[in-house]
Amino acid sequence: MTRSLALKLLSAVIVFGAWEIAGRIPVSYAFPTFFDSMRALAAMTFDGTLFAAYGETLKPLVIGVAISAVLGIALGLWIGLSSWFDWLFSPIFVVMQAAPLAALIPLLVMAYGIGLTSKVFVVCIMAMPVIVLNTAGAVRNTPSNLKEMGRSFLANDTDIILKIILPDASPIIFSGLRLGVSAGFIGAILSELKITPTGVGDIITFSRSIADYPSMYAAIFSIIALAVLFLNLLEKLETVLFEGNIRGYVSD
Amino acid sequence: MATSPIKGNVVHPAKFNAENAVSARRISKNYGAVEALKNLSLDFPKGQLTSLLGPSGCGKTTLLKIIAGLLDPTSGEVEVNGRAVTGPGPDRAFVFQDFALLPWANVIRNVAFGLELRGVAQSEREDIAARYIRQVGLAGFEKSYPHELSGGMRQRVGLARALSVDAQVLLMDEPFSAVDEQTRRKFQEDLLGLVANENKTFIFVTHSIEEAVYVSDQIALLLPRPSRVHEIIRPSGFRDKGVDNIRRDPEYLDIVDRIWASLRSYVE
Amino acid sequence: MATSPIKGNVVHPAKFNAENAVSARRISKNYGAVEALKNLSLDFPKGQLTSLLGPSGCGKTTLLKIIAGLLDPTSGEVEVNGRAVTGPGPDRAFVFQDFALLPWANVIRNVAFGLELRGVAQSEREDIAARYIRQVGLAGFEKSYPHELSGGMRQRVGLARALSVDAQVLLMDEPFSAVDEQTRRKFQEDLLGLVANENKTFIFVTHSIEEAVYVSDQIALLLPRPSRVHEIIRPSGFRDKGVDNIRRDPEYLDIVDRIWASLRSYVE
Amino acid sequence: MTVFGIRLPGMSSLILWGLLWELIGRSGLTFFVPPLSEVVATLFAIIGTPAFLKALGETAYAFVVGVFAAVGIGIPVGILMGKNRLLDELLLPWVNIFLSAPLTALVPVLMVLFGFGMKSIIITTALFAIWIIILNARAGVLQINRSLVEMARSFGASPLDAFFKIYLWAALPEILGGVRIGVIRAVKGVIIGQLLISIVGFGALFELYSANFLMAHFWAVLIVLFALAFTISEVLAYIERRISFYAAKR
Amino acid sequence: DTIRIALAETPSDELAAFFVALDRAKANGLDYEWTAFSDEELAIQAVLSGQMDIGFGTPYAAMQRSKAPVRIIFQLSKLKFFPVTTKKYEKLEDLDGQPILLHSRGGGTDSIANVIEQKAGITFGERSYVPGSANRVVALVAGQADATIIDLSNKNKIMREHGDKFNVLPMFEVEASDEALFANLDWIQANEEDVQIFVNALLSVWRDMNEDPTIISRETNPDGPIGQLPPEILGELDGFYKDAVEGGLYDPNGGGEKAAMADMEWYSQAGQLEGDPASLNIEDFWYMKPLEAAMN
Ligand SMILES: Nc1ncnc2c1ncn2[C@@H]1O[C@H](COP(=O)(O)OP(=O)(O)OP(=O)(O)O)[C@@H](O)[C@H]1O
Ligand SMILES: Nc1ncnc2c1ncn2[C@@H]1O[C@H](COP(=O)(O)OP(=O)(O)OP(=O)(O)O)[C@@H](O)[C@H]1O
Ligand SMILES: [Mg+2]
Ligand SMILES: [Mg+2]
Repeated sequence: MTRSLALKLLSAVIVFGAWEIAGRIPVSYAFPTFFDSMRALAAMTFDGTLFAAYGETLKPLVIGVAISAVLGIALGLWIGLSSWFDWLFSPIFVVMQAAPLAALIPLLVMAYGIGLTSKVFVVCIMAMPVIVLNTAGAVRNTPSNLKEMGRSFLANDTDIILKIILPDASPIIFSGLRLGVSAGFIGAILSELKITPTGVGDIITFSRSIADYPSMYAAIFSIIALAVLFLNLLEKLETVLFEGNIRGYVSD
Repeated sequence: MATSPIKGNVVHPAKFNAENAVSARRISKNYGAVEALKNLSLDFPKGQLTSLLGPSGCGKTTLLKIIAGLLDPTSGEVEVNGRAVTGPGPDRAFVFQDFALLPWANVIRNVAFGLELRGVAQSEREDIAARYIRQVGLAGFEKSYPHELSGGMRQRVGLARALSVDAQVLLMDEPFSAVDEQTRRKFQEDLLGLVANENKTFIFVTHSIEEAVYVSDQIALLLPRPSRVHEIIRPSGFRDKGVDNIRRDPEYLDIVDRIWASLRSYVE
Repeated sequence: MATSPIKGNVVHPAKFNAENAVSARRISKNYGAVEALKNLSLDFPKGQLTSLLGPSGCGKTTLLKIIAGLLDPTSGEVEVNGRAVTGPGPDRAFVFQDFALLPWANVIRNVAFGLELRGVAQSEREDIAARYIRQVGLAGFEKSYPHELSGGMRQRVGLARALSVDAQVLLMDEPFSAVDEQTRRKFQEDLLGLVANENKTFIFVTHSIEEAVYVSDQIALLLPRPSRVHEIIRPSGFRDKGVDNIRRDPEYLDIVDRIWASLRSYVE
Repeated sequence: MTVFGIRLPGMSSLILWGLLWELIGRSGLTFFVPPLSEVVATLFAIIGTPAFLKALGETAYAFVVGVFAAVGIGIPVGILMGKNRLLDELLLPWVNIFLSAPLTALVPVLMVLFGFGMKSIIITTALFAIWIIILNARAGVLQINRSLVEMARSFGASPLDAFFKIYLWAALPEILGGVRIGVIRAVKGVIIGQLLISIVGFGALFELYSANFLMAHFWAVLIVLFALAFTISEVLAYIERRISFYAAKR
Repeated sequence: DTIRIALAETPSDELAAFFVALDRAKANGLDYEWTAFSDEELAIQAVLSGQMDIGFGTPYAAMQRSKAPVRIIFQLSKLKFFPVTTKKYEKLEDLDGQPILLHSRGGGTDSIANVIEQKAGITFGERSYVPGSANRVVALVAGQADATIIDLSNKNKIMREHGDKFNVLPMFEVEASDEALFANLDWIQANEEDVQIFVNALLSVWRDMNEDPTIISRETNPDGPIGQLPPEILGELDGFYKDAVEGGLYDPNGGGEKAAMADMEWYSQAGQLEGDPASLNIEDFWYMKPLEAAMN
């Protein structure tokens, strides 16, 4: 444990050190050092801009991710269980997953305006397909012996879905959620860069337009840190919910 | 070839005349083009242990699943206690060849899972489960997860789960396949204890002739696919002689040899 | 307790006095805090079959892997034909408990894989592989993939692979565990044929006392973890009596009983 | 899916969706959605024009180079991480961070570090694809049946033999799965790169058409992109299915 | 050697005149390549870091703040933007406290809004940002906003199609630059000849265009980036340039001193430049030599 922590620290020192050095050379006018960026981050945190910005950014993100998660898992379940639904809907999600939706953003603006709706929509479109497809795949691949076992002990359909299919599919559903949430973050930032600059996207574009690069990098750093934090929470949730599914390394 | 029951050593007349807990009547089962079972009929007397012996892939698991109501036969029907089987029921419990444990649930939840599905309250079902866990010798492992157990221990969890729902008929698909010889012998003793003390009906699949002869009231030899019953043998009485002596018993050896002679033709 | 070899029925003096192909000297092996083997010494005479019998988890696989050079012992050393083992070598071949077949390769490529790694040309190694495939009775399945085979057939592929490299020492880890009783008996006959016809040394792990007694020149009983050799038994001579009669042989039954008495203490 | 006993091919429902599109387009509900037939006609009109071919060339170039880099670096790194604990502990946190980080936010940094041209677009594309490829290759190696490795060693395999004859093959299902997801992400990456860095390729066409409300043009290019991504993903899925026979049996 | 030009948007009708000038410059021996960036800030960054030679935009903030040695050499277009509103509002004063839709924070429309606030003595309500005049028109037509500031061609378009629903509020004249051509001072001095050819070509096209706007469509190279645009866009070139010339979007003299003074005043007022405009030094922002040479 301490060894892995030490290695984590070491790799962090290497990466941030490289950043600091690159900033000092400097590789470009527009590339600040690590410490400058952290100072800007601290400044933004203490004067409250950062919190206000995240208030804006998190709104579409949280709403969009929540909708995608609930709807995505439900749809995935349905697609996995019904061959008719599978036939009808899975191509749509395959297309959606493959589609470069960044290009669709201008259309969304035209259709849904510049408000929250568009941004939530962007987040959903980015996050949903992978959640749906992963869930459907996992549900389809539930070992038939477990389902048979459930039936032989008199489980009804709801029992089978809730107590066997979902827990069994949970690792893959969670990895779908993980990719989905990360895509949702991409969507949220993309919508703030391409639809209307608000929140963190606004800090990025505005600092760039006034050539305040440390602030720009601080904002980028903070959103990445937030995404990583969010995903770690998701992982904790998975561990708590389905403890027995985590089986450790084969090599250990 | 025909379904002519050749009797072995008849010892417990009471048991032999017992009514049937399960009857399979002219069962056929096709998987697509594969004929697994063809016109198979077989009775399972109440309170007795019936073994199914036959080459790999002959349809033993298929038959068990049809009795359990997990598979529909292509034709024919199964009666349990006089009523036709249309699906799984509380009167039957299954021990699966591949254990079928929930990997995300710990031992006690796995053992209690059958009761959970029947709506038994948590504290009550955990009490019952704990009792059966002790009975199969897993006390102390209640909070372990399946991947932390050895194969034999996992198999015992599946056994405890089937026992805990207190069904009349126990369908056991190679329940001792994953354990070493030493542990297996202990299980056989345990199983005989269950047959003697509880008035339950056991249907038992095994690949070991010796095991079948030792634990069974009745052995059904199955033909290779498409499977029918080739012969029924009733090797009763050895279990009273104790495990240490039975291996030298000439009657025991005769029956093992006869079954072996019957089966070896498929191998060659 | 001590490593005092208690002799069983000594029948082939020539074989008994044979020099040792493999000697393990004071082997200890720890996995972290787990002591698997402790101070184990054991000799494996050339041209004979030695069985390892012991409770599950006692370290049989570990010992085999140390002999194969796949694991380093914590202390002690292994000599094969007088030379200390430092890693895998062409003089030893392994039959894995879990088959270890390449799922993406067909039967002939799997059987020829050992030769492929030794750089034998394709046509030559396929000829050799085809011969061994025939020998284990899999002719006609050369182009099948492992998942298309039954468990017993897969095990025979692993066997053919180990045989095809023509090593002096064959390390077999529960090689017949996955097959049904009927097929298992045929394999035992095949194995005896190999021991009789080729001057190879076999080290054989099994959970079946009967099997060990039937096929072995020498049986090593291992204690539970940390494992040492508890007793060595030399049950020679039964194989000449033929499989059909041996089960009634009182000497055979005595030895089975004695081993059983030795082992059962661990179970209870 | 079977209807009246006839098996419908997997993607045939797209025809149904196409019809729905046509109907919505015809109904004139919104000018954002012209009828599919009009879009297809536009598609044929523009598909041979030099502007389109140039965009296709630029996009394909960035995409192919980016994907090749991601695959060529990602797979060996993933396999090495799966084999070597030290490397794994050093790199894994970063792979996880980059997998989950909103890469769009990183694009401005990339522009500064790697310039504003094709190079940054290629790197964006590769960054979208590489992390999942690494993680999957690593997961594939981690779950390798140890006895396959031991078997190879016991028959005298060299480390190189082991790499090419055991690790690569045994992890292949996971690797391919990772490549498929990675390639799909790369399609997104290349368009995002083209929109956020320098406006070239399909990104430029999208920008131009949407700014001038040429909806049929817009959808036509989108369809081309859908089709490309879809084809690549299906080809990889097909290869995956070809080897799935052993994926579940390792 | 080849000069590298950083465009701030993808080539479309607005850039047609620029590409005509490039063609003329090429005929005189200028070797160039261009890259389109998604916005002005990126073009500025690219020139700042030396990856591009000449860029599009108005880099006043960058010039003053990061003391970057870049100079403007030619004014391409003026900040001709128009407040367009629903019929609710009739003059700028009506917009006091009202929300407005702008292009981006710190951008040209933002500075126009700042100056409107000062000159009309009002304060706008919430400012929301939607990049792209066309997108703001859509928002307006779709009823998602009541007031915005858009460019000349979109103003003309919306008034043609929906003149009954919207007002163009009367506004003061603006002479400041929207887009200007700029480059590193060192680079300019090292490449005097190329820069001269380029500025000559630009000036000649800007002058000819003010005489006859249709020369743009006539001189457009059918195989160039503009010629390859869909016919739907090419068909409107003449109309676009006629409107632009009428609206005074393009200065036939390339800006020069007049534009520089206007810019410094404007951008100080708009908050992008710090300090008193009178104290600012033209030489810190413009490099006049090529333009002066071309005028003679
Ligand atoms: N789902 C299925 N689809 C197609 N064929 C099947 C299926 N399940 C079983 N079979 C076939 O039916 C036959 C009987 O299978 P079954 O599992 O009942 O055999 P078994 O007697 O239990 O064998 P074993 O001793 O190996 O467990 C086999 O030949 C098998 O190939
Ligand atoms: N890689 C390992 N790490 C930690 N402990 C191990 C490892 N491999 C084996 N062990 C432990 O060492 C002991 C011996 O294991 P081994 O596999 O040799 O047993 P075995 O006699 O072959 O058992 P079985 O009959 O079940 O095959 C076991 O208790 C096991 O828990
Ligand atoms: Mg079976
Ligand atoms: Mg073992």
